Amino acid sequence: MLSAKNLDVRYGQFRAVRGVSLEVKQGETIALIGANGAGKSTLLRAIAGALPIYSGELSFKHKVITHAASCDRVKQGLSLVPEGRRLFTEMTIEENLLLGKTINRAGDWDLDRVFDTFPNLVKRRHAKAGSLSGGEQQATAIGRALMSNPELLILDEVSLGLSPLVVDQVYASIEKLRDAGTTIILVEQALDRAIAFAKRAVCMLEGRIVLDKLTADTNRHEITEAYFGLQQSATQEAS
Amino acid sequence: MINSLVQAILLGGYYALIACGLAFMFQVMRIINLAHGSLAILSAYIVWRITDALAFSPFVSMLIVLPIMALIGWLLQRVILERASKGGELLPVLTTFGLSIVIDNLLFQHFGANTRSLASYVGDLSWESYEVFGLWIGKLPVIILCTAIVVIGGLDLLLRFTPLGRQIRATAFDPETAGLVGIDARKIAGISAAIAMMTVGISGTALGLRGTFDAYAGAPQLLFAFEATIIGGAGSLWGVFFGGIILAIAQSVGALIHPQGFLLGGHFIFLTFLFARIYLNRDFFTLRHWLGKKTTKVEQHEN
Amino acid sequence: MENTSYSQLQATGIYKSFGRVQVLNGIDFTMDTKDAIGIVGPNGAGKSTLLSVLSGAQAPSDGKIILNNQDITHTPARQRAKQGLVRTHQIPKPFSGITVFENVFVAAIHAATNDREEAYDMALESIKLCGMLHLANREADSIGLLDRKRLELARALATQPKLLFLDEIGGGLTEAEALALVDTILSLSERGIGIVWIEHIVHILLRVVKSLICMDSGQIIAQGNPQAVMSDQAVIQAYMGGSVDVVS
Amino acid sequence: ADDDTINIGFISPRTGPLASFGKTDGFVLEQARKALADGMTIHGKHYKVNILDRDSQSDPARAGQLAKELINQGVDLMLAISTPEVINPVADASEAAGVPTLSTVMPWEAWYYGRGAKPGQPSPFKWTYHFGFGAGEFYKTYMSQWALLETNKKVGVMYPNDADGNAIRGALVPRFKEAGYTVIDPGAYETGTTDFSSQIAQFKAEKVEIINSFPIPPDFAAFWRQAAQQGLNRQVKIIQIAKTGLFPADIEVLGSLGPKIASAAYWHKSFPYTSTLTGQNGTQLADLWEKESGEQWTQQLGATLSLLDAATEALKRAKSPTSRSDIRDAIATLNVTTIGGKVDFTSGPVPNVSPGPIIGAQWVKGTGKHKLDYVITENVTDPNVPVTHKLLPYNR
Amino acid sequence: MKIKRSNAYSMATVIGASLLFVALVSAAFVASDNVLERLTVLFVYVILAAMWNTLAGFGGLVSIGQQLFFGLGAYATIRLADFGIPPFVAVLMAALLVGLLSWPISKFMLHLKAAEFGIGMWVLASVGHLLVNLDPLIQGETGTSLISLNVYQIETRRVLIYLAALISMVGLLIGLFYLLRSKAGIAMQAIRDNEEAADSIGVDAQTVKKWFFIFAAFGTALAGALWLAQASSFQPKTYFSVQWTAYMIFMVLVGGIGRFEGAILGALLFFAVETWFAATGVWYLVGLGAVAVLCSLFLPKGLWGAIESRLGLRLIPVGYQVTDETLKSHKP
Ligand SMILES: Nc1ncnc2c1ncn2[C@@H]1O[C@H](COP(=O)(O)OP(=O)(O)OP(=O)(O)O)[C@@H](O)[C@H]1O
Ligand SMILES: Nc1ncnc2c1ncn2[C@@H]1O[C@H](COP(=O)(O)OP(=O)(O)OP(=O)(O)O)[C@@H](O)[C@H]1O
Ligand SMILES: [Mg+2]
Ligand SMILES: [Mg+2]
Repeated sequence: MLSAKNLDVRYGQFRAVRGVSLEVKQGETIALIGANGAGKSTLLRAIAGALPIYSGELSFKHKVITHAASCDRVKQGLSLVPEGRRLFTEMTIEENLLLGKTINRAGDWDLDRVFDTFPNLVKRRHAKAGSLSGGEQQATAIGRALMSNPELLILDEVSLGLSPLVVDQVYASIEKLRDAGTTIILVEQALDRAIAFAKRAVCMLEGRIVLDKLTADTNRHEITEAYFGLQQSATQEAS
Repeated sequence: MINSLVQAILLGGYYALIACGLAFMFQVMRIINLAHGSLAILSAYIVWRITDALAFSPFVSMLIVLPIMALIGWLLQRVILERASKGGELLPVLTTFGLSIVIDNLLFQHFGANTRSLASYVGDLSWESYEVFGLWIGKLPVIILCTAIVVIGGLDLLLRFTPLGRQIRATAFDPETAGLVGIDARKIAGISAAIAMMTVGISGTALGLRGTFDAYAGAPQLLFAFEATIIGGAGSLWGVFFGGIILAIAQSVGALIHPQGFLLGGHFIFLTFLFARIYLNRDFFTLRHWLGKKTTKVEQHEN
Repeated sequence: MENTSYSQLQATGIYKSFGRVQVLNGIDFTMDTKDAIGIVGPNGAGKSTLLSVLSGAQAPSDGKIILNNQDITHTPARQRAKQGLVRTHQIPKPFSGITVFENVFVAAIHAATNDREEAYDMALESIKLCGMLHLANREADSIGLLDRKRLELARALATQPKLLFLDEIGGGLTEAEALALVDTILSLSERGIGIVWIEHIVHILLRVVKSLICMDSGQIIAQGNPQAVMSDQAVIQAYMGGSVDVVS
Repeated sequence: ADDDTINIGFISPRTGPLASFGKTDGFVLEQARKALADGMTIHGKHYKVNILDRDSQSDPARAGQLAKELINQGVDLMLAISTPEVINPVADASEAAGVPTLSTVMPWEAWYYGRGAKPGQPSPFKWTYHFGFGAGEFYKTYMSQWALLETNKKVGVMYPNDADGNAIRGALVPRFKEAGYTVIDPGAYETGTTDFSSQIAQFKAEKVEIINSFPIPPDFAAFWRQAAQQGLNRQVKIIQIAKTGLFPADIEVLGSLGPKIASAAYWHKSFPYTSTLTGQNGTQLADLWEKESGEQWTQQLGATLSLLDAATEALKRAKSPTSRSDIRDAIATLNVTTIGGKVDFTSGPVPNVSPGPIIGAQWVKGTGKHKLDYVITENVTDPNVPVTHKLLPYNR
Repeated sequence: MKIKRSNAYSMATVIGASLLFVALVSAAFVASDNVLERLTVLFVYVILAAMWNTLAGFGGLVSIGQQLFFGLGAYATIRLADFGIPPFVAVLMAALLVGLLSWPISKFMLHLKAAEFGIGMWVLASVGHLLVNLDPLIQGETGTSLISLNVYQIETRRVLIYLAALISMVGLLIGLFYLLRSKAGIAMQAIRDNEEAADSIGVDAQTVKKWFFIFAAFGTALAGALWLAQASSFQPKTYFSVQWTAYMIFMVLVGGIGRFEGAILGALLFFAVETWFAATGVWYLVGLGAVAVLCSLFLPKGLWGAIESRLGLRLIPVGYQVTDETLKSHKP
């Protein structure tokens, strides 16, 4: 469904993603893991079209989208919940959600269903998104992405800043999506959760993919190992 | 006295009209367009040129000019503002400032020094008036006031209740994220600029009908437009309408107090509103609290 | 409300509303300035707002804040910072046009010391502690989200705080990174710096704090011993749900 | 400068907001250069004459800078024309540097008192000289013009808070009163005012039949259109304006409100003089301009040429036309007739000033190829100028 | 040494600048009249650019109303001279007075954010202009002239004004340099980037901004007073014209906003462009506007920014650089 070949993404001179190749099949769920600064967000943003791809090729549903605009990618069913939420803070929750419906793809996500999934948003639905708590914002961001009924949903740092209860709710709802056959890529730092949720784990280190396995075939230890080198020095540095 | 008030309200309608394009860009697109006045003059010149060359009524010419202004707006967005707004809030200010210098002088180069007006093309309309209860109410100012209401009301409805309006606001706020939710940000930004410039086209025509203009007449228009916008507050476009009227009334009051007080009156009300908003807003919350909780007044800190 | 002799932060009857929205609903809260306290609670409970009020970024609508027997309710944030009361921001607010070092240095030279050399040392020290030395000369707007969070911490540390308010600085860290962070915070705590830490990753939080507060709807619904709080029925209902993420 | 070249600096507003003044200068300078192509012979010696013309861009700061530059390039004589925004900074720079300077086209009171001279004290200026109209001439002209129609002698005045307005207010209002007019003066307004309803209300209440104003064109358009909306135009017999109305375009933009506005001209093509420099008379000059540019003649044509006339005459009379002080001495005693009339520094109301004519005129619907014609209705400040038309009441 | 605040270039710059200063001082006695007068203008431009850059570049305070201080500086000079104070003393006193006046102004204006500040300043400049117009000495737009300067011989006068401008410029630049390198300098940049965060770490934002504002007001007023001294004529419209701010913006944008060297480079460029092209009239102005637009679009850090990042050249560093040794020594 999504195929990346040799992707390179740069900030000026700095290569944040280096020659990454990744195949995602229809219906897969992938957990993207990696240390802080490994390039996960950069890769995902490049896939969603928020960052230009420096070299390499990206295709989605057999169409090359390397240089397509991000809105066209949404149109084809690719949707990103960006890191840091990026809500339209001066607009209400409801308006934020409705904006997710700009590309009116067929599907059963609508306002009611989002509010069912995130009941904590209901009483704030007419509040400006900027005045929400961090968790409320995260929920709104996910809801907004769902409104476009994506075929491939990419979630960067899904549970960041969410209370355990809401994390459960979020996972419950993306599990439903997963079970309904939506393809999902997510970045999740809570390894147990990631492994439990995703069928496949992809681990990045310094802009490269260093591990790509089915979660069934791997374990916590191997994954931590995969970015161990960096980890060790970080631990030392910090102590 | 009453007459002065009526005249001020009519003048306020004009200020509101000239301000609404600026306010639209300021509030919605988050661009401070210092070329606003110059663009209004540009549109007035185009209307004048068409009217003069083809012997149309200026109102007809305006209809021709609206698409031209829309195109100018679209180009402005694509060529200049798109890049400039990536560089933060300040850059568009500086860029449009430069642009206004370019426009003014190109207009001068092309149209020369003569003062122009559209009034001579509408017969006596520019100075005809209705007599109501002993008050003389100019026809043209009434038309301009009504136009302001229609334009502002229309824009307000568009922004608040249509998907396009939502997309415009979202794009202005964060074009990158707008793209991620499926909005064609470049297109929408282009459309916003085009809409803004169409209102500038309308206000340029109004300017040409009610007064005279020359290539360098943009700056005072810009200042009036700004004052109306800021007095009206950042809440909604309707604020701008009342901002225009308040500005005009303040000017009239200023002129009553001292003959040189016309402009000063406007400036003072502008500054008063600016500061009242800073200081009262804080008090506002505490006041509400004060009434509700019956505790002592709590001072709010600057932050 | 008599004052105690040892150093203490005391907040009584704190209310805060934004227009119609009542966010803090009568918070009473006392801590020793050497304590390490955790705050949990559902999203929107008012945790960050409480922190803003305590650190002076926002004024309470009502209530009183007393630090070491001194009423600081109306003291602006910058003065509280100089008195050693500093916060980090949940959504990082770096000074994006200057370098990481300068970000931290400006904190040291304004809140901690007037001596330039000393401020250099303090800044470098805190940058090192947060593991950001390699980024020291980078402009702050070119670093990623998590590094920005670290920068928040480094900047707060450079003020040489006595009492440090942390707002979700552990989110998004890998486990190893989170453990390193725990070590850092513990070492601060050992140095006698008071810690108030808001965090949703409870098991990390519990490695550091001696006492826990759970907030909901602008009120404290449970406080005291962490284990006790976490097994409180109200807390489980409002916050944990059936989550697996319990005390490990 | 070398000894047999005379360098003349000439500064005027060719671009910018004041450009309607400078519009014709290129043409007039061309006439002058043609006439000077062979140079001048003065006291038997032949000199080349070089006019260095500069555009102040309507920016006073720039005018001052240009003057300094020209001075440093060694001009022997400086000329400045049109509006205080050009003349005053140039005159100040010349005064400081000791360069003889001749200027015209602004009320001389604003030139003299606006540069720091105090009434009753000796003139602080040693190098700078100005000729042309002033408040005294306006007074005479208005009295003569307004007597042409029967009115209730109630005058509403609208003078802005600028150089012209202030110079005129101080000098005219008391004298109008002495002459038996009731003056309704709402006070100075700031240029850029867009609503004049309080002034209009006052004029209506007082039933004024004469209005006198010194506005810039946008202010006048705003004022007079609003006045018409309020019905003031129906009661006014004479609307006498200066500054706006110098040039036909200012009046054309008023549409149907334009014709019959009364004005006063510092030059008119039917002035009965010829240029000492080019030998052209007024009609020849105006016709040539209309032929070459396709645009209607303006009074600025004669004003500019008269400045050049006076300048060259002064050079001819100077002991040595390349000595700044000799030229200054020649100007101080100059008494000649230019295409614009008499220039006489020997008998001015204050030193350094030679008052000039301002002729009563009126804009009327064009009979020839122009939308509007500019006709002479009165000639008290220079009886040599022929009166051709009767003053028509505005409201009929 | 842990922190570097200067480099090889900056040493060279100091020496170069000192030599240049000596050369410029001696020029007062040898250079031609025209050169002296033009240089005086250049010095005023440098002051204007540097002062605007102080506010906008380092403080994020984009003012479109700096002509307020420029005009008030000139006006105060006229007023003081009318009281009989010798003109050169009046120039300095005027600038000080305006600096003083800017203090209460700052109390209000600095509460405004971004655009509101910019436009607010513009309106305030307009108010200042209108109020000055009410002074009978000024006679509205008629204006008046600083004739008390006429007591000096033209040569003496030229040299005196030249030296006054030179010393003012050098003094202000040195002052600015130390201000920027002080703890207030780095704080100002922090405030520019996020005022709330700056407040939370103990920076007294209002005070820091206030000093920057007053400094810029003083410098701009001095420029206005100097301009008056060299031009003599005071017409309010000229001095309170937004065009002065337009020039400042142009110089700073082209030179490099937020860079000490940028403002100076911008002033030099503007001066050169004006000298060579101003005679082309309208096209000169069109060109100025267009260059400003292009620079802001394609060289957002200005020419100096481009030079700096291309060549790594920093002549007048005001920042802090952690040295490589420090970085290494702290690595395990
Ligand atoms: N805007 C930017 N400009 C320059 N460099 C950047 C920018 N954003 C991120 N980087 C750098 O790119 C690298 C990868 O960052 P990225 O945000 O993709 O990492 P990540 O894996 O998502 O980490 P995190 O867990 O912190 O979100 C990091 O070294 C970061 O410093
Ligand atoms: N400036 C504001 N204006 C209006 N409402 C606000 C404002 N700031 C916060 N709120 C509201 O106050 C409530 C508490 O917000 P706060 O940020 O304190 O929550 P929190 O407990 O920190 O949540 P989270 O864990 O999600 O960060 C939220 O419902 C939020 O919407
Ligand atoms: Mg990331
Ligand atoms: Mg929070």
